[in-house]
Amino acid sequence: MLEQYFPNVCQIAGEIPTAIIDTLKMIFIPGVIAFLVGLVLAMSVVVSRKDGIKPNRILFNIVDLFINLFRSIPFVILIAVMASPTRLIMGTSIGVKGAYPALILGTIPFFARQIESAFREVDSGLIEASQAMGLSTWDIITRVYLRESVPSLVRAVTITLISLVGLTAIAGAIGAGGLGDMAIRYGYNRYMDDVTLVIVIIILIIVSLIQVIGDLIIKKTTH
Amino acid sequence: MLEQYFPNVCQIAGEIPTAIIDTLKMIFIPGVIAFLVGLVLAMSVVVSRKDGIKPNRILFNIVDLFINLFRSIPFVILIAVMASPTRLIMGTSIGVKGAYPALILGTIPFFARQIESAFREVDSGLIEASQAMGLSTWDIITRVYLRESVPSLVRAVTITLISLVGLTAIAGAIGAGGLGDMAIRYGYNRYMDDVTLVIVIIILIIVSLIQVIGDLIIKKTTH
Amino acid sequence: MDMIRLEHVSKTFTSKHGSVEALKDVSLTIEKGKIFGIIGYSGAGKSTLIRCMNLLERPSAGKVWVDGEDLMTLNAKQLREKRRKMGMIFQHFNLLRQRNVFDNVAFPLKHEKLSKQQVETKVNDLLALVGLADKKYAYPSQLSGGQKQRVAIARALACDPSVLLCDEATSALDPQITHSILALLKDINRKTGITIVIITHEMAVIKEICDEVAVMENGVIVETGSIVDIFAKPKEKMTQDFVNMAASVNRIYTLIEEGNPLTELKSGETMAMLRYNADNTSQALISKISREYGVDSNIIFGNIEVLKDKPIGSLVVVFSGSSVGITHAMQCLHEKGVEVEVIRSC
Amino acid sequence: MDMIRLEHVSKTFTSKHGSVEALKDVSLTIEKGKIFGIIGYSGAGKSTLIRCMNLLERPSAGKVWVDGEDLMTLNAKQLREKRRKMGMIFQHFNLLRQRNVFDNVAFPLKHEKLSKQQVETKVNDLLALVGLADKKYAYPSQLSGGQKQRVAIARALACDPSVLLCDEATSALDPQITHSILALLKDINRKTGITIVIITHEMAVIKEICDEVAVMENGVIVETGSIVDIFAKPKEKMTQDFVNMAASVNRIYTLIEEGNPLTELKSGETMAMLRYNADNTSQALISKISREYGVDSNIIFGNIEVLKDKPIGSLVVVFSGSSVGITHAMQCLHEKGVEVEVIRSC
Amino acid sequence: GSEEKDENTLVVGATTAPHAQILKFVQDDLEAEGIQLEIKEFTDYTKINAALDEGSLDANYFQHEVYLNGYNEDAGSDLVSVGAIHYEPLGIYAMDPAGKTSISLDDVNEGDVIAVPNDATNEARALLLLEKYGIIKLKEGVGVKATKLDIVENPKNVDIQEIEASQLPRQLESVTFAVINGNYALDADIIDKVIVTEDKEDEAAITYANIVAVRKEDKDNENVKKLVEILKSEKTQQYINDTFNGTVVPSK
Ligand SMILES: Nc1ncnc2c1ncn2[C@@H]1O[C@H](COP(=O)(O)OP(=O)(O)OP(=O)(O)O)[C@@H](O)[C@H]1O
Ligand SMILES: Nc1ncnc2c1ncn2[C@@H]1O[C@H](COP(=O)(O)OP(=O)(O)OP(=O)(O)O)[C@@H](O)[C@H]1O
Ligand SMILES: [Mg+2]
Ligand SMILES: [Mg+2]
Repeated sequence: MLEQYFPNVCQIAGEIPTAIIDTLKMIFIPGVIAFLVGLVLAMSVVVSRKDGIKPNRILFNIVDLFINLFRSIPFVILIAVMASPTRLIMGTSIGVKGAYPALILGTIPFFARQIESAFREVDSGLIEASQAMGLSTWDIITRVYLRESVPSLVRAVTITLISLVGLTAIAGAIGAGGLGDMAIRYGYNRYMDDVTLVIVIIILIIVSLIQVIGDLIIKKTTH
Repeated sequence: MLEQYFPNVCQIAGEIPTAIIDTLKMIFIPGVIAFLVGLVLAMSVVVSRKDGIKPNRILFNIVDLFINLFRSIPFVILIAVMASPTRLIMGTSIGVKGAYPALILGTIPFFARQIESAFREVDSGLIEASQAMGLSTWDIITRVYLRESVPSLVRAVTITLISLVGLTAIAGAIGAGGLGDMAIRYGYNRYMDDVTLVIVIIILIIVSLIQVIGDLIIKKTTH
Repeated sequence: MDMIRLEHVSKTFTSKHGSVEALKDVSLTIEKGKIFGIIGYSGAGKSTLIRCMNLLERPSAGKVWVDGEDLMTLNAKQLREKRRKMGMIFQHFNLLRQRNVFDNVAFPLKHEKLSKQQVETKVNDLLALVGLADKKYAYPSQLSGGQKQRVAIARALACDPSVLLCDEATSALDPQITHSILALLKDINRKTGITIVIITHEMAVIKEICDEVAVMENGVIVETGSIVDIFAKPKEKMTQDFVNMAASVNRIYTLIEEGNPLTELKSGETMAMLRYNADNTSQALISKISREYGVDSNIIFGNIEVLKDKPIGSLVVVFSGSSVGITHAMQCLHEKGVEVEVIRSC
Repeated sequence: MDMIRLEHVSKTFTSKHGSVEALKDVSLTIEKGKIFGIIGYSGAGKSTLIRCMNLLERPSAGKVWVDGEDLMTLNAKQLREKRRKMGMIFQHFNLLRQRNVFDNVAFPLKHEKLSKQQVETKVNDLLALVGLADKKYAYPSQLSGGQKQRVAIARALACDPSVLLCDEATSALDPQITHSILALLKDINRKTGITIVIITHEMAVIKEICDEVAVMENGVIVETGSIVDIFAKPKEKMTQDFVNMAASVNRIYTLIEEGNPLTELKSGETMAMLRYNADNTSQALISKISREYGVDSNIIFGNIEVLKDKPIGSLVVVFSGSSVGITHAMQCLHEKGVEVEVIRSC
Repeated sequence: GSEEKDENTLVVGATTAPHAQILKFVQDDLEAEGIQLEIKEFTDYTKINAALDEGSLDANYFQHEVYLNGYNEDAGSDLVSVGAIHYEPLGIYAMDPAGKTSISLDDVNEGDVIAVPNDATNEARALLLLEKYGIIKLKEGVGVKATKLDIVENPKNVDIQEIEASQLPRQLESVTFAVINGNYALDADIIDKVIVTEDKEDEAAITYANIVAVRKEDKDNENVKKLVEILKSEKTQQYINDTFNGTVVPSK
């Protein structure tokens, strides 16, 4: 029956496990790095903005511009532009390894904006109280902004990781493999609709898992 | 001088105005539609969730699944899958017109999640007060959730419109034109780096404009 | 007629660290047109109790009757209509941040089918009542705590409710505003027969406005009664503590402890606390013992207030005179129904 | 020595609908070790004033000296260190929502270089002090309003500050907790010489704990003085109103208006308000006029409290006796320094 | 559909290089014949046939017959070729070709990475080219449907990496060899890095010749005929040879 309804899937089934692993690698490794960098950027923006705890027009404008700049470059172009630096850093500019830098750079600005939103949700009274307690900027960042926004941060991570799934598909252009690439190569380029279906279902499962885990953590960390 | 540093730009300069208009069309028309649909979806999720004002497990799960489903499909695949329905609705599946349905469908889930986040920022005490005043679910949605989250909604719109810029580049695959597509066709495929540069700058200006206008509205609407 | 009746209401909150029984089998009746106070220590369950009255908190068990209807049996629409006639003022204001003062007050008027002009007039009147006419276009973030609370009060009154639930409505207000708001509530109560439930920890508020009081402790109503009963003859230990604390006569003990010169007695003097309650007919007792037993009474601490139409309260006096005279004087006071407690004598 | 000195401090808020002058050229000196109260109507600028004391609000003009240092000239680091020694309690708690009670109180202790054990002990002690030992692991969302405020108080005390700024720290508390917290503050004040600034609208708080009081109105300090001065001899109309309102003796006028039976006089009776202030030596005046002029004094309203070491307050009494006797009695009282105001006579 | 358009307007879909470029070259000549040529450029050729089939285009010029047949089969459409214009030889490129003009198993080291296009036809073509030079061996008779999975022999264990055709020139540095479409190589200016290309006389040149395709009913459309005629003219052929430097070659 499987062969009847999913003829092509059977043919390429062997590639699926690797594709899943590649996809997960491309979601989580760039995800973690982009999160850290995004965190730093978001912090800089929140802290240095006009009503922030340490207003700094120059820093704010630079970081804000950087975020917008990289957010506005289409990802395909980013991959191309990144080819040489990627080769320098990673030793290769193709495959999963070659996709990391572009994925990271493509995710950072989005992550930064999401995290910024999360930080803005922190009650301003709390920041004020912390200032009254004589906390340093660094302390306010780590002990108030970061700690208090944990549930929102988790939400930001969930949303961003899911967006990364979409980017990994584009990274298929440089042989990064992964599920999205398989869907494009087989399902789309070769009209194997059954492959598209199966792969979309697998992606959906991954996305739902990320969402469910995220929601669980949010629930656990919201008080 | 212009010819010296931007030889290719001069050659294709005539296409730029159309590309800008196409890009703007592809940002704002799908943006508005996706916003409206996203609003409805986000509402359904917020209202029907377990701690919402009208818990409804079934509705919540369906909408939540729908959002995740469409969020997890890589946009390139979405374009392909949407070809036949697009032809049915729009009369064509190529060009700017043909790109709308996929752009809309690709943006809705993202928008919905962003709007959902905005709604969650509304103080629960306020919702409670509204319930105590005997407001109907509909009233709470329109007069409290919507009104109170205006600044956050504007932020959600800004973020989403900027993400749409990235999608329009991919929509170039179906001849939708626009700036991203030009950057790929000339700058990237034909190695005209000056074109890439100029187009990225134009995109950056558009993105920054969206951001600045968004921030301005946020400032105006935050009390 | 009963306006609000709670029958065996319980409410348990469950969290990771065990559960909290915020209300334990509480029954309560509040008559129409009454101003009903709820007092009790922090965490006693007062807020939870008042929130059960409009089902903002659904009781874990028990029934809630309002104006003859069992709220738990109402459908959503009926409950909404019911709630529209039950104003509520929250401990934390809960104002709409994106609307200005005027719009906040006008907010619940949408379903009242008023013309724009009527809404305008009504809101302006309410703002004048709470003394905020000049802050009409300010946004909540630009208001002081007390100003926010006054907006909340105006909003709660906007729909001419038949029940008003106030959760520490005046906590953030200064005495003058508190007084004028209480006067306002009392006035509305008298004119419209509105039933008012007030949570407060300010005894002054209770004394000034309430007809009846319930005293809560640990999720249980330990005592209910008219304010005269509660203040003059508190039965439960907790109520006594509460009343004394509020009356601040207990401060005498602190003063003694602190060695305040005022509490130092000369030889032959006796310091005593005299408690007047509603049953003593108002009499010039101090004048009487002065003449009859030659005893001088120096009032060093006093708190006598009029509850309903009786002066109630306590005086701390230092008696001086012959030791026999003092004994007889105290005897006499006791016979007249004044509770006499000797604090110290020298 | 001065602990806090404000010199010509002004603060203007500008918004779309014009600007608000929240403070207008305010100068103020608070001595070390004093407990200083600030009272005034809602919106008077009290919160703004106290927020200027640790530069949470930077004055538009003027200087702020704390412990001999001009805060406006300090750099960020110095200001932080200064603030660490200035506890603050907010009107709206401002607790960390994602931390439990224990961690909230331990929060400011990070820079104190204490061992984990010491932090544990310190926080437990503080929680015991504010009566929240059993809520150690609860999160703010699980606490009642009063409980939250107590956590905020414990947190403000954690760093052993030399100045404590309290913005309506006890507004959300019941009298017992209020009393115990005030006793605690007073105790700490006595032991450590901490300077405390308290904003409140509860006169009872001022009376119980403050040494000096500033009265604010419309961004201006209209009167400052020791509490005895303020309560016994209020100079400004506004202060008088405030004090009277708080003392609730003014209620007699309301009662009269309402026609309370208690205010009905028999023929020959006179109702008068007697105001005791600090200058009257404590005397058994009522006993005296009883014996000397045969005048009976029935106390129907009374509010006498000990401020510092003087009984201060008012009594509303109904005199009965011969008309000559009453006149003489009032004369006598007046001579003894008691202000006598005839309310009505029959 | 085309019916509402001007009789004399011909809407032709094409990928940018070289098709759109060639079309632009003939635009004036067509105009002289009274035909308005409207060129719709696509970056991604996977949508162009669909666009033609649904009537958004009158003709397209971007593909070879194999691809067209594959599309007709998969999509159930009925598009036909009205003439082969040129072919673009695939070539094996290396960063340092060292003047090589041929490649054999000897030039390949154990585990070398060879990049091939990741779309169906180009990948098959690339694999066939590699097979021709003995680097791999494919399953008997898979022909133009070959995929990586059809490799039956891989003596040097080369690592075949599938990469988007347009990305290949940029990634050449990261691989040992890459099989690249001539037009992309031309754009990237790496013609000098070529080792071998598909042979002019090769069957591939015929099989993979780029054609003008139309809907079956337009097969005898006069305008279409004129277009093909001009595309195949001496003048155009000369232009192609002059412009594309051997990466685009006019068909016979
Ligand atoms: N959502 C909740 N989850 C868990 N416990 C709660 C919740 N709400 C209230 N409680 C607990 O229920 C008890 C009663 O709370 P409630 O707010 O009714 O007290 P209260 O009498 O209003 O006190 P206060 O005078 O301080 O406002 C408290 O011990 C509180 O910790
Ligand atoms: N951020 C602000 N923007 C504009 N106006 C403000 C702001 N903060 C305070 N005000 C205004 O300044 C005045 C003083 O406010 P403040 O909060 O100091 O009053 P307060 O004496 O503390 O009153 P309350 O007893 O009600 O807390 C008020 O009229 C208020 O509306
Ligand atoms: Mg409460
Ligand atoms: Mg204030």
